[in-house]
Amino acid sequence: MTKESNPSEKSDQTAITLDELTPEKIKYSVEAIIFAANKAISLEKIAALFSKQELSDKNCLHHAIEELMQDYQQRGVELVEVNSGFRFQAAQNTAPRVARLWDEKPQKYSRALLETLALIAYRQPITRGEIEEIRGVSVSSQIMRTLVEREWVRIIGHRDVPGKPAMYATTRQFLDYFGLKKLDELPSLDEIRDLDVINAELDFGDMLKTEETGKHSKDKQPD
Amino acid sequence: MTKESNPSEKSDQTAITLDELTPEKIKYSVEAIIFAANKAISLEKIAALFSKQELSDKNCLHHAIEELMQDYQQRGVELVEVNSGFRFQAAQNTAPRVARLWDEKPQKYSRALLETLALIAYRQPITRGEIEEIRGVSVSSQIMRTLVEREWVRIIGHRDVPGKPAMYATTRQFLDYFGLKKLDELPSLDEIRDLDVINAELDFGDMLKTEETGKHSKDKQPD
Amino acid sequence: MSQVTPGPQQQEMPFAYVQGAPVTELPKDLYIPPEALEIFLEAFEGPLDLLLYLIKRQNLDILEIPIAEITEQYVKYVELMQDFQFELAAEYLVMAAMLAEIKSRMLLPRPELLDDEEADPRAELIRRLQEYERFKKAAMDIDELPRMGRDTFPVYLEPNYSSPEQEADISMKELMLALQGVMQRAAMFTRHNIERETLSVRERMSMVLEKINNEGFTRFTALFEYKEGKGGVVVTFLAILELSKQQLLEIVQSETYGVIHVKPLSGGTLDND
Repeated sequence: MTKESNPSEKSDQTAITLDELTPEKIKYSVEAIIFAANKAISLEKIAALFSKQELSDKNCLHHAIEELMQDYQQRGVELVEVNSGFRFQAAQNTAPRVARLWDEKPQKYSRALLETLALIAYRQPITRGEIEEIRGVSVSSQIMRTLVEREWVRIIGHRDVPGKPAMYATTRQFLDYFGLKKLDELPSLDEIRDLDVINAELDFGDMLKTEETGKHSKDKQPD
Repeated sequence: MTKESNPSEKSDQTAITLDELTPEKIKYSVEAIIFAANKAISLEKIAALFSKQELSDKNCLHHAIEELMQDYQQRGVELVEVNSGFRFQAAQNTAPRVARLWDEKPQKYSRALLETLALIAYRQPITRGEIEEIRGVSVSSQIMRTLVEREWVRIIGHRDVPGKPAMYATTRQFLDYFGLKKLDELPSLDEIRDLDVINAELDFGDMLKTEETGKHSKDKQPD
Repeated sequence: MSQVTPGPQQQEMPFAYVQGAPVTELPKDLYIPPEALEIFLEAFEGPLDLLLYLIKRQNLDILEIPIAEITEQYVKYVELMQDFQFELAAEYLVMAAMLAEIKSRMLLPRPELLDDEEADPRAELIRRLQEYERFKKAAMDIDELPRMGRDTFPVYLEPNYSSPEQEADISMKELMLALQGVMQRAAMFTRHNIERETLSVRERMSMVLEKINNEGFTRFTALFEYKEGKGGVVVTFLAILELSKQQLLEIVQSETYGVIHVKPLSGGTLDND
């Protein structure tokens, strides 16, 4: 970063002293990275967050991880290596108690997420920007990630405009989850408008029947 | 939660010996719980994961947390308290590197949004009209929506004046997001200098003279 | 403001007309490159902000605003904005009027009997400027607080790796209520934009797009499933037309009566995530 231009010197040497990354600092950085990664992270990915000079000693990451494993040997969480890399997990003796925490009801999805999902369902293929335009607020990456992770939504291409934004569509799993055979089994907008009916008695079998009778075919052009 | 049904026994006695929860074990359990909680967790919620007998010493959780804060003082992650409880986060010196884990640039907020947020934070409960009065410009709906969407701000009621304007206040998430325990940890507002003092000191003779020398006295009347 | 007087000056185009008089040069003390003017003005959060800037630029204290001078500068900015045909927010004009009023009151002899509060016509303006300045600073303070995702990174264990992840449930009703909410906000209900028929087209659009993204050049005919019958063919055809209209695919025929191909226009990239 703060590179002094001193080209004649053995730059490796100077880089190290400039950056002043002691083995201890490397260790704590690795600690924070593994904790923050939120899932197991490979050594390569950890290494990618350092510059070449910082990791001039090839083994320093290994050392750091070894030491961390030792540091956490007797604590409430432990550092373990799994197939895809390293992660912290609740230690054996604390795991049962921690499990109680996870037993709790999962959090409800936010209104923002529901609205985003609904728009993708009814307006696919749609870009994040288009969703934001309709909703009037930005859509967090977190929401898109959750929807993709839940496999309700996927990227089916990129719009050919500057920035090549991804276009999202719903998946088969989305249909399965909501017990639909096809997308057009989703309630029509008219029905949604009359949600009082839904509120009164939620029965989608009925709803679909009413849809048949509803028959409104004025203008079909989406966009 | 997982209540043992053993009603006939003097459960107190047996529970303690069975569990054998030393202060150290409590500490490591608390450590794992906070790490696992997925967002800041309150002392009450932590306590709920222990049985009464296990926490016979009222202060043991406090002690555990104090010790943990110390344990992590010099490491890659730190234990902090925010409004809704305790959480671990990347320590200050590791945070910039952790930031590289995600390629997304953190969102920048406009001055209009920040000023609106500041007014709500310092002047809550406050209506949009009141915000506009102080800022001297209208506040876009977009901004209010973003603030509500981000869950930094919510409507806590309506002022009993014509139009029943919504009154806004900040949320718990706002405090958590900015790493604050309480609202009064916000940076203090600048003093307003007293107008009486000003008036006393004002010297109109002088003022007019400076104006004269300013040579703007051809005076096109600004309509 | 700006009357376009047929200016005979050939050598230099007047930069602006201020009260009918051509101005070939911006006043020195507020010169901004014209192209920067827009950005410059956008940088202000309204009349109070602009006033604060004018005051601060001269290293003056709010309490000692030289009203005449500031008013004049302020009005010049407002005129500049008009000359550049910015949509001039009403707030700026209101402030100009207020400044003018204060100025005129200050030029009048002061009535001696009024109490102090009313004696200084600038008092209210000063109060507002001070109040605004506090929150302007508070906003900057808030911006500097350690913020999640920028300065602070909470860390948690990977949730529940031992058993399948706990996922919240959504009911169809919730989804519909959410859609209702967003539609109402976007006022999309004013017309029936989306209907049953188009939904099946939309679904088909996704399918077609995926197919051609996977295969690059696809024979037009390969996109149709004949066993779906007439209805299915029509839906597919509408989907292709809609995709073409949205410039998501291109329909290519290299020679007359030749084979028609369809190829993706979105750069051919497909994320398989």
